[in-house]
Amino acid sequence: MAEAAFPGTDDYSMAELMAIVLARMAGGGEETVAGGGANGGIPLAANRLAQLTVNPNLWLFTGGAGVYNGKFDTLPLGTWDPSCGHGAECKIYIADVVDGGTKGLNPRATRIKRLGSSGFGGIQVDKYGNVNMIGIGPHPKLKVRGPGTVGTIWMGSQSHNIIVEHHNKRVFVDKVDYVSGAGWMTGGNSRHEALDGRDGPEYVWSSICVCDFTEDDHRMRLASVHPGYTVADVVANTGFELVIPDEVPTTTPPTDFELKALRTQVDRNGVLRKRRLTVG
Amino acid sequence: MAEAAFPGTDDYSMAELMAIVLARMAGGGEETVAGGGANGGIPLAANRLAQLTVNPNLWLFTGGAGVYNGKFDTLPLGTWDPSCGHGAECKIYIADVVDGGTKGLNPRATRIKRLGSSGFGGIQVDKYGNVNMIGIGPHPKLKVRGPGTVGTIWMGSQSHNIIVEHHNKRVFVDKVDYVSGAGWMTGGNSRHEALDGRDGPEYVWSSICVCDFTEDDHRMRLASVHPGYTVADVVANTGFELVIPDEVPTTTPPTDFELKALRTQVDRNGVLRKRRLTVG
Amino acid sequence: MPGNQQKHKFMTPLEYQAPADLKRRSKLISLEEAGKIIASKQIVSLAGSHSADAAMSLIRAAIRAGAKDMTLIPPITTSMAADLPIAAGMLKKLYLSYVGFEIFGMAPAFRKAAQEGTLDIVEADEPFILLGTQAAAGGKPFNAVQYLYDGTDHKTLNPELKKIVDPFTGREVWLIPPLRSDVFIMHAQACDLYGNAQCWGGTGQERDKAKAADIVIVQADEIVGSEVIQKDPSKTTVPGLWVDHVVHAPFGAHPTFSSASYSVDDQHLKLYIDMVREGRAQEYIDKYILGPKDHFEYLELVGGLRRMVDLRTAIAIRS
Amino acid sequence: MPGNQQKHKFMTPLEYQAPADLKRRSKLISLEEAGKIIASKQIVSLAGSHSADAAMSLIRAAIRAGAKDMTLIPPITTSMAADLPIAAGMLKKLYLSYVGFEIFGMAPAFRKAAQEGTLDIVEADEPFILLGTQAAAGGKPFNAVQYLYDGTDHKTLNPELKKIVDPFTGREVWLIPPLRSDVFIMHAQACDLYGNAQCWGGTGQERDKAKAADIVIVQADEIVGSEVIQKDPSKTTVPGLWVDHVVHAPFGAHPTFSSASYSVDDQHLKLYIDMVREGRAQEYIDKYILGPKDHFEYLELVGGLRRMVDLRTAIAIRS
Repeated sequence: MAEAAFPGTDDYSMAELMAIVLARMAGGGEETVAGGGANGGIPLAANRLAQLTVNPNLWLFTGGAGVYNGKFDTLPLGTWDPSCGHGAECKIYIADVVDGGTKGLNPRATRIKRLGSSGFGGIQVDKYGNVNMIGIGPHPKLKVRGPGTVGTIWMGSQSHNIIVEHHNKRVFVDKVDYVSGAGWMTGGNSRHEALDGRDGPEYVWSSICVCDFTEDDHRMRLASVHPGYTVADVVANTGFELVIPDEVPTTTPPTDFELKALRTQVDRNGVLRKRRLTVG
Repeated sequence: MAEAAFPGTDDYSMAELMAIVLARMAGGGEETVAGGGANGGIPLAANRLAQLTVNPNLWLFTGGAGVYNGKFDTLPLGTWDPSCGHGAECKIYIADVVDGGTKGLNPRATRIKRLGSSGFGGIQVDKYGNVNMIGIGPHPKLKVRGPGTVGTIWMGSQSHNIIVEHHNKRVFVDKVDYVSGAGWMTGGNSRHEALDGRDGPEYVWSSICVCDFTEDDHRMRLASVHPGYTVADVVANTGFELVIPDEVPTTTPPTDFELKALRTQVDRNGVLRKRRLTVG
Repeated sequence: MPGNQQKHKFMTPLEYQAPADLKRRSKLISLEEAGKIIASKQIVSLAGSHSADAAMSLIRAAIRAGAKDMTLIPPITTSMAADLPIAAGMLKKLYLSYVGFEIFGMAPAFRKAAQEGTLDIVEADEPFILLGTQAAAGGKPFNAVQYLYDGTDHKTLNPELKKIVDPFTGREVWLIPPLRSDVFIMHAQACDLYGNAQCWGGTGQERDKAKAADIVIVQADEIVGSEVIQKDPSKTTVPGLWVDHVVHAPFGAHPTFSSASYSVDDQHLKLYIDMVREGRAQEYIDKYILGPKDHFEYLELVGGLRRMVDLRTAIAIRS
Repeated sequence: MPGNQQKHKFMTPLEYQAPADLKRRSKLISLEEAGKIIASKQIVSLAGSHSADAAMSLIRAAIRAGAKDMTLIPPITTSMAADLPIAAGMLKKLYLSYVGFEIFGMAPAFRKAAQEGTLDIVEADEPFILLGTQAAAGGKPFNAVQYLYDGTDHKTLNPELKKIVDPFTGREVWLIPPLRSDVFIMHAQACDLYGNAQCWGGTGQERDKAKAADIVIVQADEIVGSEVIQKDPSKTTVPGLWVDHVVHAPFGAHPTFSSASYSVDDQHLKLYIDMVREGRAQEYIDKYILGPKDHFEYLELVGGLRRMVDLRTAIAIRS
């Protein structure tokens, strides 16, 4: 298991790169709601960064702490850390979260709140973006017991992205043992048919690359490779056949502006800088 | 329509008498929850009076204002008056009220919160204590349109009493045109069978008397007549055949202690003293 | 890089995406604009409790904007907020739980319309309205209750109730359908420019009603700075995220109470009730709703600053 | 009159009914008593969020009182509040939504018990726990959701889900059964003697969990006077009316966070995780749970006043 620190430079960590790349998705000023994972804080940092630099109309959702728009400048332990509450504007209750999840985004609604770069991870992700938080092996005496599925089921009601901090063949599998969060299901129209026309995930964000999904089959496709890695690295560490376009760009690396904003306004204690993600 | 002021004396009004007689039901120190009507404030005054004199463990429920244990000493306009909130200890939301109503009192529950002298009135009440807030005449183009039924349906989940401020044959009818609050239904075991063994109303409190219900048939029975009125007055103003026991006592009139407590601690502005209830 | 059109947004650094103005967008609109939005919808939902915290200025604005033939999902209990729209012909259909003026008497326009059959009334009730709203708030197919309706005539009078067999217990239970709305209009004591709204009293129906609506409009007695809101996030009744428009309407709940802020104007309520009872509803509407050119002219007409200060003070010196 | 035994209570004037002592009854009991009450029940329910606001002192008391073979209805997410009871053999069955220690790692006792098949796990999830609790809170037969489970394996792994045809639309929908509990134990930052409990953070699961329980026990960091509670009734998370017992447990959420009060004790969490991973769970329980004779001895053992003050200060000086 090799560390995914940026080869040849200590300029930024891969966790910082992931946060910055995610933040770029929330630009545009459109009113939107975006949160972050319970664990680790990369999407949380990303959305706070986006709010401060490109989208003041983003509502930062930290469900585990139960608030919107906490004004932290040092990174909380996760969305559940009560310090997310500093300067918050409103309580958000789990009942509200569940109502939002069971309702989901109605494509026909007049008022659509686009979800920013929130995401779900999992112990397995497959080629159609299905996520497994349940476990591996025959149920119920699983060989590997996952932590439970919490709200991964909300992947079925809205187009949530997938965030994977450790890119390897144990996580990226051809078919998940169990589906706890529905991606594009079995590809093609399967998801639209089962889930009332709701779209599946748009992107998969990993420690070494970004993937999207093909338009018709909805199979996972390589979109860019992070600096320091190659297409071959991605292929070698992915347990299924990724769709590889003819040209795969290198992910635009973090700029000085981005790193400065992240380190002085969002993650002053350098949590992400010290974090080591893995590949393989 | 004669005024029901106490004949021969201005010592107290019939509204004060009703509040005091109701308050007596909440003595004993048992933890209990009790509220009051949206309209008029007699049960509201009664329960605040009981809380201050005989039961400090009574939780005063003012649902329309959304609080428990407001500390008012002048009578609010009703349970909906925001001034019920002075000194309150907790918000109570309609969702909580509805959950309490749909759940009701489970006779097998280990923790039973007895309801104090809360009550529902209606535009009609019949001999089994069924209440009508819907209207009179054929539906939907009713001859007399009632205000709507709000929470009278909770009479079906708990043993709520009935409070009638104007005693006459238009209100006390043999059979209500519509049931919006279930009393003893059609008498006998009908209620226990339809509503999972839950008891019906225990008392009916009117401007001139108190009634209870017979043990087997659950027909309305005269329990006491307020000072200044006779059994004949009650019979003459009731539109069905009341069960009349051999001996009907006169309601114990308010004492100096009770009137002083009511007027100095609950109703300092004399709302109930000025109120005129009617009979006939 | 800046001139480079990227296929994927994540390839473009933040500095090239920053908007010209990083200012957060205000949701403030005029009362007149709000009235037009409401009037363009079919189903309107309201909060408040009896004669308290009703979104009266938005209702008046909707009537001025020509709102007609709408359906009202009221709060559990209300008075003028349902009666005035009925008097003004704004409503075609009402989900009824309770419409009355409590100690001030029956609701005159409601009663007349009901008895003359000019209003389509759904014989609803407290759990029907609340649980139906909750179902819609969560996009749920229905909400279920046990036994309760068995004892009443609602089961025959309200055709929207359905009975099914509970697959867990085999018993019959009642289903209440979702009650969504096109627009939820609410009164708040304070609100910031981004829609974070504080209600200082009330029965807590606001969150579910907001979630069950396509559009939410808040009328606020006061527009406050973000620093007031951030003092205590638990006091924000409805998150700004769910709010589409904010209207500044000082004393906007008049003539009803505004919790912990100003008292009910009982004189004006009585005047309204008397006029409608006497068949002078149109005269009331012409004078108080259509007459004033804006909200402040309305406030002048009903007593101006002197009366408003009296109503505020009445909260403090009640005795 | 006083000696006169009346048939009806309403005949006896108030002065003859007044209790000898008009003092309001306190609900305060000792932590040990609370532990025995919990241990005497079958189904226990918890609130909190991840490693925050867990009723740890009540859990320790229940383990000390010999709690065995219980069923846990956890909050949507939790860590040590589920893992420690599993390590101590307190649980037979778990409704699983999420049990893990976030950045500190997987839950070791949970994982071991699950993989060895010594714990009965219901494959639940966020809406299942929350909507099931809501159903029980209102005595409703079930709660319904549309389509969601169609896309996942919960529909086959969780036998408590049922499918029916929605009579309003004719579509298939999923039903979640009510999730009641015998006892709900919760952590609060402040509580008065009558059970009015303030949670200064959290995800708002407390009200529904309290309504869905037969008995509610609050552990409070601080017991406060009524005047603190009455300052702002909207800050009372659970009305005292619903609370049966109050326990005073300063730093009672240790080693988890207490919102806006003290920080998570990450060192202690790591120590726990390491010991359980190394197969030394019983040693941990002997030393930290069964060893101390009361709550204050536990606090001494984990660092005493010096450590507690550090954890409080950490909330303020986080950087």
